[in-house]
Amino acid sequence: MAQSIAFYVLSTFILGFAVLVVTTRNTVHAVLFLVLNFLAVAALYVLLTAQFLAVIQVLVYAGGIVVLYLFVVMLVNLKRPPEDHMAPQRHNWIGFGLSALVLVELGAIIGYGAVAPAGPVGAQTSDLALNNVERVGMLLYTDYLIPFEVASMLLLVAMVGAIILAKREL
Amino acid sequence: MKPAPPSGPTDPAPPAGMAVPAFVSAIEAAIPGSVTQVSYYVGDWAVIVPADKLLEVARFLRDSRETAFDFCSDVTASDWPPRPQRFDVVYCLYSTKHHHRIRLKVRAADGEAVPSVSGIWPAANWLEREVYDLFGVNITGHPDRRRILMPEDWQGFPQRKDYPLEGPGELLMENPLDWLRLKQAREESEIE
Amino acid sequence: MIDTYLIPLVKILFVLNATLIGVTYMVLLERKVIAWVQVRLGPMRVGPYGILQPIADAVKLILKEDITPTRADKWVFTAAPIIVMVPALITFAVIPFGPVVNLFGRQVPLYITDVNVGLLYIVSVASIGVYGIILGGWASNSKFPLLASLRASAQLISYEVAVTMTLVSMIMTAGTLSMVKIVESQYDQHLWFIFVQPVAFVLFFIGGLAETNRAPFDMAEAEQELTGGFHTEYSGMRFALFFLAEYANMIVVSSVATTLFLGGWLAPFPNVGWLSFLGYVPSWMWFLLKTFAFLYVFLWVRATLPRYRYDQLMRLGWKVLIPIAIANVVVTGIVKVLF
Amino acid sequence: MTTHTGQMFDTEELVINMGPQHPSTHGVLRVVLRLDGEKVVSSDVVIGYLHRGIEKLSENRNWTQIILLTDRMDYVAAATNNVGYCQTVEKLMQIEVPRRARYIRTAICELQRIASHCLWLGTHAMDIGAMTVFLYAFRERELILDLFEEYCGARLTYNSMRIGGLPLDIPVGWDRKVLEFCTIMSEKVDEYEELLTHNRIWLERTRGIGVITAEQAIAIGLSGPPLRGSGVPRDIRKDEPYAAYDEMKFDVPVGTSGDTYDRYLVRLEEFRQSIRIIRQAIQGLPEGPIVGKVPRLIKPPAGETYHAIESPKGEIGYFIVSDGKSTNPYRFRVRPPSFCNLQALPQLIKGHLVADVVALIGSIDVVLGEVDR
Amino acid sequence: MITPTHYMMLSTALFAIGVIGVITRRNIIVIFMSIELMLNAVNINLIAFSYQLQDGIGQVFAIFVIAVAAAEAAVGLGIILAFYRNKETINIDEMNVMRW
Repeated sequence: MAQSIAFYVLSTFILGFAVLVVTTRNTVHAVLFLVLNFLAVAALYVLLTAQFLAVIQVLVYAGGIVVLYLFVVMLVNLKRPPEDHMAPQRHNWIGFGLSALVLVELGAIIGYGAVAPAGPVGAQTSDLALNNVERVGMLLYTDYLIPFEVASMLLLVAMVGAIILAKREL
Repeated sequence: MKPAPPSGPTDPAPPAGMAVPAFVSAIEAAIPGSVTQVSYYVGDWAVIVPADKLLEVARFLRDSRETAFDFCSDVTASDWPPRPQRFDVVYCLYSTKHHHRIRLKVRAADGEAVPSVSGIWPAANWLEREVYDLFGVNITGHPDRRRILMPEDWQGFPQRKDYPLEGPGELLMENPLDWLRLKQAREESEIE
Repeated sequence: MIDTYLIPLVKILFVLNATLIGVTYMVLLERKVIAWVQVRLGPMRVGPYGILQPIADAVKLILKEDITPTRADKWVFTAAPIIVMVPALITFAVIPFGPVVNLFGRQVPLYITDVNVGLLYIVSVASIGVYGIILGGWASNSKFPLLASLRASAQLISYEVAVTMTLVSMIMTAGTLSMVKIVESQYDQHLWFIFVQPVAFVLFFIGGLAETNRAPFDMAEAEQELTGGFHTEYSGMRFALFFLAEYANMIVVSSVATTLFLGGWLAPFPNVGWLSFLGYVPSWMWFLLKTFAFLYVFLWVRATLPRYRYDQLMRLGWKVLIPIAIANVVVTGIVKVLF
Repeated sequence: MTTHTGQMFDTEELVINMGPQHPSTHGVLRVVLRLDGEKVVSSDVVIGYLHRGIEKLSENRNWTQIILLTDRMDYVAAATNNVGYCQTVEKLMQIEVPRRARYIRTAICELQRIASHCLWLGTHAMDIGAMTVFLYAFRERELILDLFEEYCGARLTYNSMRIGGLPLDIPVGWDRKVLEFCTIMSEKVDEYEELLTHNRIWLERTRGIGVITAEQAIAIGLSGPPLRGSGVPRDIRKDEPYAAYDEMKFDVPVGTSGDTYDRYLVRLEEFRQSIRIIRQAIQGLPEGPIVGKVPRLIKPPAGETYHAIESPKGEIGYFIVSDGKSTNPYRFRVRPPSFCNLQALPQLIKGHLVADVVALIGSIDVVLGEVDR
Repeated sequence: MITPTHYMMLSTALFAIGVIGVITRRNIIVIFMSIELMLNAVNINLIAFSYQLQDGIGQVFAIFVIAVAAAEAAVGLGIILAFYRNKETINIDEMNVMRW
């Protein structure tokens, strides 16, 4: 019961803030809504007993990546908002078409869920919930060591790339 | 009764038998016709120089070994209204090498060009701005001739002797029509 | 019912109030300590020895006109101080003030909660506080606050890396992320971790000074340079929130340092037989004493040192602290593997 | 593809207006900074917010009344201004000042120098963030103000000189108190040095900041400690001795590199030299009158002169023209040291960061009352 | 009772909002943020299934997604900044330098 309430409240927040991110004209406000959205998602992760992921979501996403966005928004001091530009070649109907497609998919999910309901969810006191950090860490450093190293290389490359892009002269 | 305003400064000549120091005599020797008058009073040597020779004399005073006036202490002016060349622009110079001082003096009429010495002594930059600001001496060739102490849009030059201190003169400054007339006159007199 | 809802609620209320009162008295303490350093008396008028000064300050700040600049972004301008204050307060949820004690015949832990990602939780919540500062400076629509908020955010982001790196070495030493277990691990090792990880302690202290925007790293609010920095345009209660958040952050950093390095609620050299007489001092008392000592150092540093310049601070962070922190992690790992 | 030379991209410059209301512009100085990031690209110094027309006012006061106007220029070193003015008029009138008066003037000038440097040290350290030094320095300045209060009854604007000598002899026991103060002060100078001189942060904040070479310093007209910090041993007390400085033994401290740190060191050494001079002046205080032969009506003969003395900020010069007829000076001009030193500010701060701007304003030690007059 | 279907619906809806944002907005920063929304939708799915199956692999993948998002943000924003310095705009329609 409590879980259901939490889920619906959080889902409302997530979707609501996501809509605001996409629709707000003021970019700084959009960034703020994105932060709130991520915080709500983090709360959803806690609900799914993925505490480590929740904390990482806040630390990396909300505290790191979005700060970058905010920086860029503040550095990019626009004289006229980009939405004022005329762009005859834009086809907004593609967007609506695609979202219609997504709606169809949504219907399919609902239909499938109704036909074949998912099985019972694992207990909250399971090992994955209690020793979340250890379990995830174990997987990360044993079975997924190579992807992990590749990801770290990716981050390194991104860091070098970002520095080179942003620096004025080398 | 107020005494009548004097018509000019007393620039007493050095007393007879007083040896003129080398840094004064060298000017006339190096640049003939550059010294109108040499004066000595209570221990200060002063030299009156025509405005067109000012830069030449200044450069000589700075560069010559025996004068070496590398430090421009002060640039100021005094106003003697009845005189046709009403302004005395005074340059107080000092030598950090020989520790001697000299005053250069240039006479200028209202609007008459006085070349800027800020190219020779950068220290003169603000000092000349102040002379322009408060006296309205037409300093030419200055890199940045703006008002310095008074507001940018100030009318008139407060250190002049005929600048009104109180009474109707100040009201005159407040009357918009007079203000416009003054502004017009100032723009016309702006000779660069 | 009592165990699940009432006791946590009471604890939350207690910690929240204690924190807020502590924060206001922190301001008084700072004024007093700095005054003593500078051979003067500090606030003396309100109450005996000025002890009612925080109340007078609070009343004054609440009653003051709350000005919002016309060109400011009103929503963000209002939200910024709240964004700064809330993370500072919710961090206290995982800080252990003492072990499980017997209170009125009931086993009550002296902490609000113990989560298995406690330390990471603190770091991540602290990283949210940056928003308040950036947005506060941006929303004021004024040049000095904007410069200050850019300074502050660059500073916070770079020092977060160093601090997190030192925390990694602490996690390796303790073998857990839970704040309670970290203290218990120090109990088992008979040693505060400051003796195990002195380098990490120094790094954490410097990083903590920088993260809380305290002297000598207070260039984000340097009134001599930027006329007060990011809260230049703030007044009244909103200014008070910024102000209190800074002190709350100081308390957070001090408590975290106490927990990690100074053994939390433990007496010096815990679990050593002949030192057991130290156990007569209640555990929370030890915790408060150590936190207070740490806070005192904060104030002392502020009274003593001049301010760093912004670029020097960044250089210190990126070129000195982060390499040392990483080296510390590597050395800790090697030692862990070998012994 | 276009080739970019130098900077790849251009960003907008930020123009910020530091002052006239800013905590560390020491009054009403306004500096308009054009910044690239936090680096100063160019700057414009705007002054005049405290312009009271002291030069013009003086032309309508009699010679004695002007003394108290000079107090209002450099209000942290009022006695030095008084001395400079009185000496200029004495030079114009050829008045001999008695030896005792000259000794007391020397002592007062040096006390004033310590007071002014205390204020400078406090505010300069405060600008760089060392707030404790500020209160320490003000504590010692307070002692000097007490001494001045005992001497002339005022704490800030002393009006403590008269043309031809002094208005008052020193009070009984004052000389002993001054010597006691010297003992206290020499300890306190060591205390300041302990707090700052070898402090790493202080060194990083001041070394290599605002370097000005000896040639540039002379050309831009710096005087006083900023000039000596660049290594030019120019001190009017030594070069053109006035009052009793020719009878005093003291050294002129000079710097080597001409940066903020050297200017700081020069001033700290001047504390010690000033204490030395005060000790000599008070211990060797001769007996005798304190006023020379001054006519009842002060009316110098027609003529003009320029006379400069070494104020704590630099060369304070008075150019006075008397027409010999009225009881007012015809023209009264002050060469304010702060004004001329401030002129170097744009040159000093170019290429430095905003944080250095306040350090540099502090290091040239301006008093806006004097800059604007 | 909340089943994975609920989470999938939430994630689909979030993804759809992200897609709409990418397609309709011209401000490239908002477009980037919409992409972040889409990545989050994916993560929600991963975590939901990880919870359902009581298997940590979903969380491991989510961590990789976050790492990729961080890399993407760093490089992408660097590009935006460089572009803005050259062109003084962040309008996606004007970003056509490579299109002749």
